[in-house]
Amino acid sequence: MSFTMRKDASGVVVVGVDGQLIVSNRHELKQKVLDAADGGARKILVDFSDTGYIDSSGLGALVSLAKKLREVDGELRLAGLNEDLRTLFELTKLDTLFTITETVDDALKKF
Amino acid sequence: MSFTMRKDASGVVVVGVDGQLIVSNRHELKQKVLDAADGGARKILVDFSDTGYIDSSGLGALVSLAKKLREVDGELRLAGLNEDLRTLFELTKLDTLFTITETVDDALKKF
Amino acid sequence: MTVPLRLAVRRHDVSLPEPARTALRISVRLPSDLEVVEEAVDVVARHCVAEGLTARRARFNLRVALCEALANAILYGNAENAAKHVHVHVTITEPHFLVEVQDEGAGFDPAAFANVSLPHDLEALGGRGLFLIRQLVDDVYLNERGNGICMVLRRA
Amino acid sequence: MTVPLRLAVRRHDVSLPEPARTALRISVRLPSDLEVVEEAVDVVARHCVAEGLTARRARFNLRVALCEALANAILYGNAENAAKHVHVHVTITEPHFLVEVQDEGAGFDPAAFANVSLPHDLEALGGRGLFLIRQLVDDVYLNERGNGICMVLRRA
Ligand SMILES: Nc1ncnc2c1ncn2[C@@H]1O[C@H](COP(=O)(O)OP(=O)(O)O)[C@@H](O)[C@H]1O
Ligand SMILES: Nc1ncnc2c1ncn2[C@@H]1O[C@H](COP(=O)(O)OP(=O)(O)O)[C@@H](O)[C@H]1O
Repeated sequence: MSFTMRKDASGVVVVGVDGQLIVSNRHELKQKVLDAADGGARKILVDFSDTGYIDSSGLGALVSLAKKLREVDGELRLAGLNEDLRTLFELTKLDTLFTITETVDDALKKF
Repeated sequence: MSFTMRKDASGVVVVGVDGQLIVSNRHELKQKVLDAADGGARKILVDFSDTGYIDSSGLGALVSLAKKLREVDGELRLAGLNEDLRTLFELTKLDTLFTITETVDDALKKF
Repeated sequence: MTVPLRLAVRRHDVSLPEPARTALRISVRLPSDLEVVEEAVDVVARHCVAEGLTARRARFNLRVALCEALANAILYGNAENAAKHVHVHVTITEPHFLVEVQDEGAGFDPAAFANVSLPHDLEALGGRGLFLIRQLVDDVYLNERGNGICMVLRRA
Repeated sequence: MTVPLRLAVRRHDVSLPEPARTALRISVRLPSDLEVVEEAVDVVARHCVAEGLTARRARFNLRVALCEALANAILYGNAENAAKHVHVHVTITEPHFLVEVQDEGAGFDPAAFANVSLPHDLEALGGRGLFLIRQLVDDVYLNERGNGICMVLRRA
């Protein structure tokens, strides 16, 4: 389980979640994204195409990151959620908080 | 798990053990073979090609059947044992008690 | 959304129905360390699938709910105290998978458990764990002392 | 023949090594009915494979040994008494699979257990069960009362 990070040609930083985003690794994700923000990144896209499951701590970490990025006029967006993960955002109403795009390609075009 | 029974052109009755030959179904096998003997069958070949495992009760049932057939000048032979099942007969030295042939075809030719 | 939403909160020990013939029980004892959560969730999910829980419910409903329960047990129940353990018992019966998570802590605030809802502030950082458990499994029970939660997943 | 042939017979309860981190335990309770042996063997083998026991050892060594132990527990231990059960506990640790079969009977004749060998008469109908268990698993222990047998399979 790990996080990948790459800068797209469009300038968006894409963070891939390989495996689970849960209580035991959410700090690692937060640190990576905050480091990127410190380095100047303002548009961050989290790619969940290879993600198994997310728990409430993981959701909390995403909410926290979204806030922090907003404070520096940046934005965190989400893409690649499968049906289960989408359900998770719907259940917690967090689908209203984030811009969620089906595919990463699509998200990059619109960001 | 069940036992199949067919009479080969050579006159040998072939009994197939589908699944396990164990404490819970050994009586069924014994009954089938004894019924065949009562009906006149003297050459019985037990085919283990589709057998998962045999326990000591199953071995006991085979020993018992071999004895009973010998009493009426018949014979019980074995074929189709995989490596594990062969090991079982070797461990219990029962490989010396039975005529064991690798394939059913071969066994039928020689019976 | 096909997730069933029934909840039963009862302040007494769960008395499991006596299975007619065989009952299968799987137990895992875990140290109070968040690092083991993922592996424990995997182990339990794998064995439940082996016993016929649908892949979808094992992958999502069971995994998320169990992950929440384990995190709570380790963080709040055992306060990450290395001397304490978390005990997971899965009892598999004909109709149900019962997944119990018990910690060695002082127990739950029953109020927190009985009135679980989404945090009023949509942007709250926490407070969604028990709510998710309630949403994802068919029934939830709390044990007498309040340090054990039993999550019920129906087989179908 | 690659089956290891070590045997340890001890007239005391097995004290399982404390696992360093997580320990997985699988329990099955069976009625005293020979009809359930096959299914119980299947269930246990399946879960052991899920935990990394090699397919070969699960298919042959574990299955045959467990089948023998269950048959003995049902026939001799519980005398097929419907009011009694057989309890199977599998404890999975890093190096071992410990498979315990316990009945509710009076217990074993220790002599029968300590001096197990093939019957002198090659054509004997019975008497090969305990011998096979000894041959197929890496270690065998009897519990204090003599109504429980613990079979140890090393992981590799
Ligand atoms: N095992 C437990 N033992 C004691 N208290 C618990 C336990 N699990 C949960 N709680 C309490 O319930 C509260 C709500 O938990 P939860 O819904 O998972 O949200 P969060 O973990 O984000 O606070 C926790 O903050 C804690 O006070
Ligand atoms: N669970 C048990 N409880 C009491 N006695 C047992 C038990 N298992 C085995 N025995 C005794 O050990 C003997 C040898 O068993 P075994 O080697 O399996 O051969 P068999 O079952 O063919 O007699 C049995 O006949 C029985 O007297």
